[in-house]
Amino acid sequence: MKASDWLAAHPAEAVTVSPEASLPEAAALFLEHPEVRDIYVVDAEGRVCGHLGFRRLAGLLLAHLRPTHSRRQLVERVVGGSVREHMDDHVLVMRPDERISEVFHHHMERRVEAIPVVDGERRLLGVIRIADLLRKAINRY
Amino acid sequence: MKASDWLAAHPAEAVTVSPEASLPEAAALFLEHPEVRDIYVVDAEGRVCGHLGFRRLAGLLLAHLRPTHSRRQLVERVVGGSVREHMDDHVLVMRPDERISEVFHHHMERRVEAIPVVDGERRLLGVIRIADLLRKAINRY
Amino acid sequence: MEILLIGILLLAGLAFGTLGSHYFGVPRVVGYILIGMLFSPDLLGDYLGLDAARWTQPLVAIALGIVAYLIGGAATVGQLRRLGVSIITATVGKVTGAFLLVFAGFVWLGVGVPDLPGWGVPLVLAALATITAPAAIVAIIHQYRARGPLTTALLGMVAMDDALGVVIFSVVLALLAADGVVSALPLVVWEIVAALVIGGIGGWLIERISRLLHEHELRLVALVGAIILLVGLAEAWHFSGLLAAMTLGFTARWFGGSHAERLFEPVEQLEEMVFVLFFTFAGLYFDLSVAVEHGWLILLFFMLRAAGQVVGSWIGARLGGAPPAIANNVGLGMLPQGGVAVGMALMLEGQPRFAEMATLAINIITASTLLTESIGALAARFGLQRAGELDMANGGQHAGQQGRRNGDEGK
Amino acid sequence: MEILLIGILLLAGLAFGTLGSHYFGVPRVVGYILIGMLFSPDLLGDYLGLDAARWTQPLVAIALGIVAYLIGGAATVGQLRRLGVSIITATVGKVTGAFLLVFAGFVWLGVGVPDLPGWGVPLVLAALATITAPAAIVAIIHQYRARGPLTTALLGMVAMDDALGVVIFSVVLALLAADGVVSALPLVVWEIVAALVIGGIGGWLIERISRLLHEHELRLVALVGAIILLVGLAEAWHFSGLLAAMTLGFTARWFGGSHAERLFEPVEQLEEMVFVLFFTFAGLYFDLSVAVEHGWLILLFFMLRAAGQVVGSWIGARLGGAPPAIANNVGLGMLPQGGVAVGMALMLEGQPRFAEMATLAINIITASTLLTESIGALAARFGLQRAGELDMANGGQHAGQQGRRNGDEGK
Repeated sequence: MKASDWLAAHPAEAVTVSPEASLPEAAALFLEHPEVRDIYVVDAEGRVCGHLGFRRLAGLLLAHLRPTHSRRQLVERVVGGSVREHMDDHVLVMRPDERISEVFHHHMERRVEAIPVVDGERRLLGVIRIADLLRKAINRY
Repeated sequence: MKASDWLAAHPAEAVTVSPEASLPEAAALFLEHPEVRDIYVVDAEGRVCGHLGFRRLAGLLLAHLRPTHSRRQLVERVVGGSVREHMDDHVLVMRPDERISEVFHHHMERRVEAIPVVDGERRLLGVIRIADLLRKAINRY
Repeated sequence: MEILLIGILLLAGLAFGTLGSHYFGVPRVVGYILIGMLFSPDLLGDYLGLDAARWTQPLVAIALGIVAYLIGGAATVGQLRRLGVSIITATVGKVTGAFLLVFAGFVWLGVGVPDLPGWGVPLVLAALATITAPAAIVAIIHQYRARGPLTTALLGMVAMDDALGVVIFSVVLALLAADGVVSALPLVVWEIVAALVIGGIGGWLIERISRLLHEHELRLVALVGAIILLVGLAEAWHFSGLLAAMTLGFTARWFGGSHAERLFEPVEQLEEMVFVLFFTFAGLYFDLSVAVEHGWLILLFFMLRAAGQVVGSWIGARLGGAPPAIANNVGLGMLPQGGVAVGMALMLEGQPRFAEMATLAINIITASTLLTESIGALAARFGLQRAGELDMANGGQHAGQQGRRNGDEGK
Repeated sequence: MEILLIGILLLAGLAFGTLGSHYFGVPRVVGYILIGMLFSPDLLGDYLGLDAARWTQPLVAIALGIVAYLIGGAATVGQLRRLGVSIITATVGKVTGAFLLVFAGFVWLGVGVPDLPGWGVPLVLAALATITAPAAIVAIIHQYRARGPLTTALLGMVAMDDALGVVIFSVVLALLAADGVVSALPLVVWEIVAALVIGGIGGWLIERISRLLHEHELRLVALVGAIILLVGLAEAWHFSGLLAAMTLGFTARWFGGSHAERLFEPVEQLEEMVFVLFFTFAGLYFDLSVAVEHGWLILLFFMLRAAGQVVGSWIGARLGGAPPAIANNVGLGMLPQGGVAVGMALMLEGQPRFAEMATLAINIITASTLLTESIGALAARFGLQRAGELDMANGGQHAGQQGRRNGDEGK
């Protein structure tokens, strides 16, 4: 099934944030949308330029609860920073004409729960959520 | 802060399932509670005997979307089975008198999003959710 | 110099393997082997002054232990029971068929080496013939969205047959070590029984220990440490390290209850590194003159193994009550040979008495891997198509899609 | 036999380390070292016929490369800039102070070995003195829920000072290799510059490559392969592998943009295994007679290093504008010494000319690690308490809590 067909049948909107937002601002977005685990960073032109996951963000903001840190985590804990510095700028995206089954597994590898679908300009058309795929899968049983 | 104090201030109920339930039944529970990523398996006496995470379940039910499998995953894909066979029977739990900061990091390690609090009989008193910890943390900023 | 060689093999092998799978759709394994061949003494190796010999042996022993552990942990007893009778009988039939036909064929031809009894080489090759590599088959099934009872049978069988292969190979090695002398039989029994007992105790211990270790990093140390210790003990006390490591995995999984991620995930992440090492090392040992001289042996091995497993799995599947559509096609789907067999052949290299046989075995298995990983994928596709389990309309666009998508990523 | 020894060291070290930290609250490192000592030739080693020598060297070189890669990737340029002036100056002051005082003290005493110029041993010990291990300090901060500017400064400093230590140690080794001969200066420059250039190019390449590899397992092969390749090249072309690996990490992180998980997480999971190997190996080399004979040197090293870093960090912090509450206490918090210094000392063992110095250095550093990991934790607590950043009411129940909770788990 193509991404565009899936989106037509299972519309789902992405939660987005600006790269200049602070980490607590991003956290507030997650708390507003309790079912969401992935938010997308979009620049001023509306293009997707990054991804921020819930666990990554929780790890940063709750670092003081962890008794061991890698050096990388030590620096992150001390320095803080905006969403831009902690987002993953290597976002896996889908085009509307790609087949879900060809792309999906890369997302499972990356431990994300939603796949953003973008047009030729990297503007968000919607997201394909694992939860919806799961809903379809259990209807087979 | 002690677990019991936290639960009094931030009550949150756990979603539970029976060990004999099928995987699609467990998936249906996740779809009913879209904000939840951890469900607890409780036996007939109401004692916690296992944990089933959303990603683990999605990995099992969507195995056909994955182009590579370890041998373990191959067998799981072929054999299926009930919740009992796929749950983690080594659940980290908290007692009401334990301090959150002493236990929390083990849960981050295990990639779960909620910590179950149980009494002396391993009956669920509630869960401590990372989202609530995060809510408290961002109020500091 | 060994460090440099290993670094080159890992990186160049990975690059060649992923590029090959990306642009030509061949399994990564093929690229790994070709890179190894490129750095073999006949080609670049001598010129660059690289020498692998000193490091290879302990690395291979440990790496094979890691893979055996994962094979042992593939299934619980409960899962085996529910796998279905016909999958079990078909697997046993497939393994037996390949073993018997390869053994008979090579005994009949009288293939041997000076240091060993006449049945030595055929027995080792027969044991190596029992192994099938899952990766190429799973990839075909994914690519064509195959679904149905044959697909299920194939998935179950490739997960299980390595375990049988490890047992057979371990017994064969024990027999060879005893040289067929009846008085040495207690040694053979010791080699097997000690492996089962020590591996079993180790599995129980490591499962207990892993419950106390919450951090992924610490569990990795414990699991890899246990495998290395077992392999070291096997060397010191002369029991089968391969079988012991598999027993470690099996009992750890057994005592570990249902959920195995804790015990196996940290080690699974090392598997690809192990395979890159195996295949590039095997390529290093590849000797063009041996391969050309024994070209007909390679072909014969390939034919006997294929015929044996097709017939054997047909008989096994029919005995287990599988319908003809499955029994006729299941053997075809399991040609690809790979990492475990190559690792086993490399292990032979370690013992001086087996050195000559090892060169022969490594060359036959390496060439046969190259052959079966390409032809095997076609055969699996043919079998699945004949059984009507392929979704042809949607399949087969893999390589192109992949290429384009990667271009889209990043900034 | 080497396989067996490594297996024993990994498992026994892990067991002893985690039990020690569980029941006595000492860092795991202490248990690792003690197990190594137990299997040293003086004690069980000879009796069991174990021999580590052949394997140690390449393993240590690769392991140190892995750690250096992680040190290099600890921060981006942007993060360094925002770390705050006083943290940078305090770190530089601390490193300089420890280096100068240890160097001056040992030169004044005239500590040396036959094969090297008089400034050789003091220079190496001074370089080793610059390293601080984060683990024990982070644990104290977590245990007592420390919070405040001193806590922040300590966390930033322990993350950064290893990088300076690696640079200093690499330069010192290059100087020693040139033996202080002025005509050999081009070689010294080559050893450093080549490491920076090759490591830098490697970092760019590996960042590009890792973007194409989606699977954790494949990225692990690429990253470890790159580190091994670099260490191998360093050996072949005589540049500093340690510095090159650190540059690899730094440039990979730099070109990798903000998000570094992809490039470092797979390798971070190996770090604990590397440390278990380092410390148990160091324990193996521990020689009671050397330690007793040079007991006063060990004490002197400890005192000079402590004094140097307390004074140095005070000066640095004040120059950087930190308030007295920070400047007075920051040096006290950074006594614990550990993995990187031990690994560096082990690396000296590899070159015959340095062998005698290596034995001395390993023994001094190992003993000093045992000392500083226990006393260092107390000192850090004292400093934090004096600065009023500890939450004493809630701290210090760690060991007991942990014990009980583990008992609750499982079926």
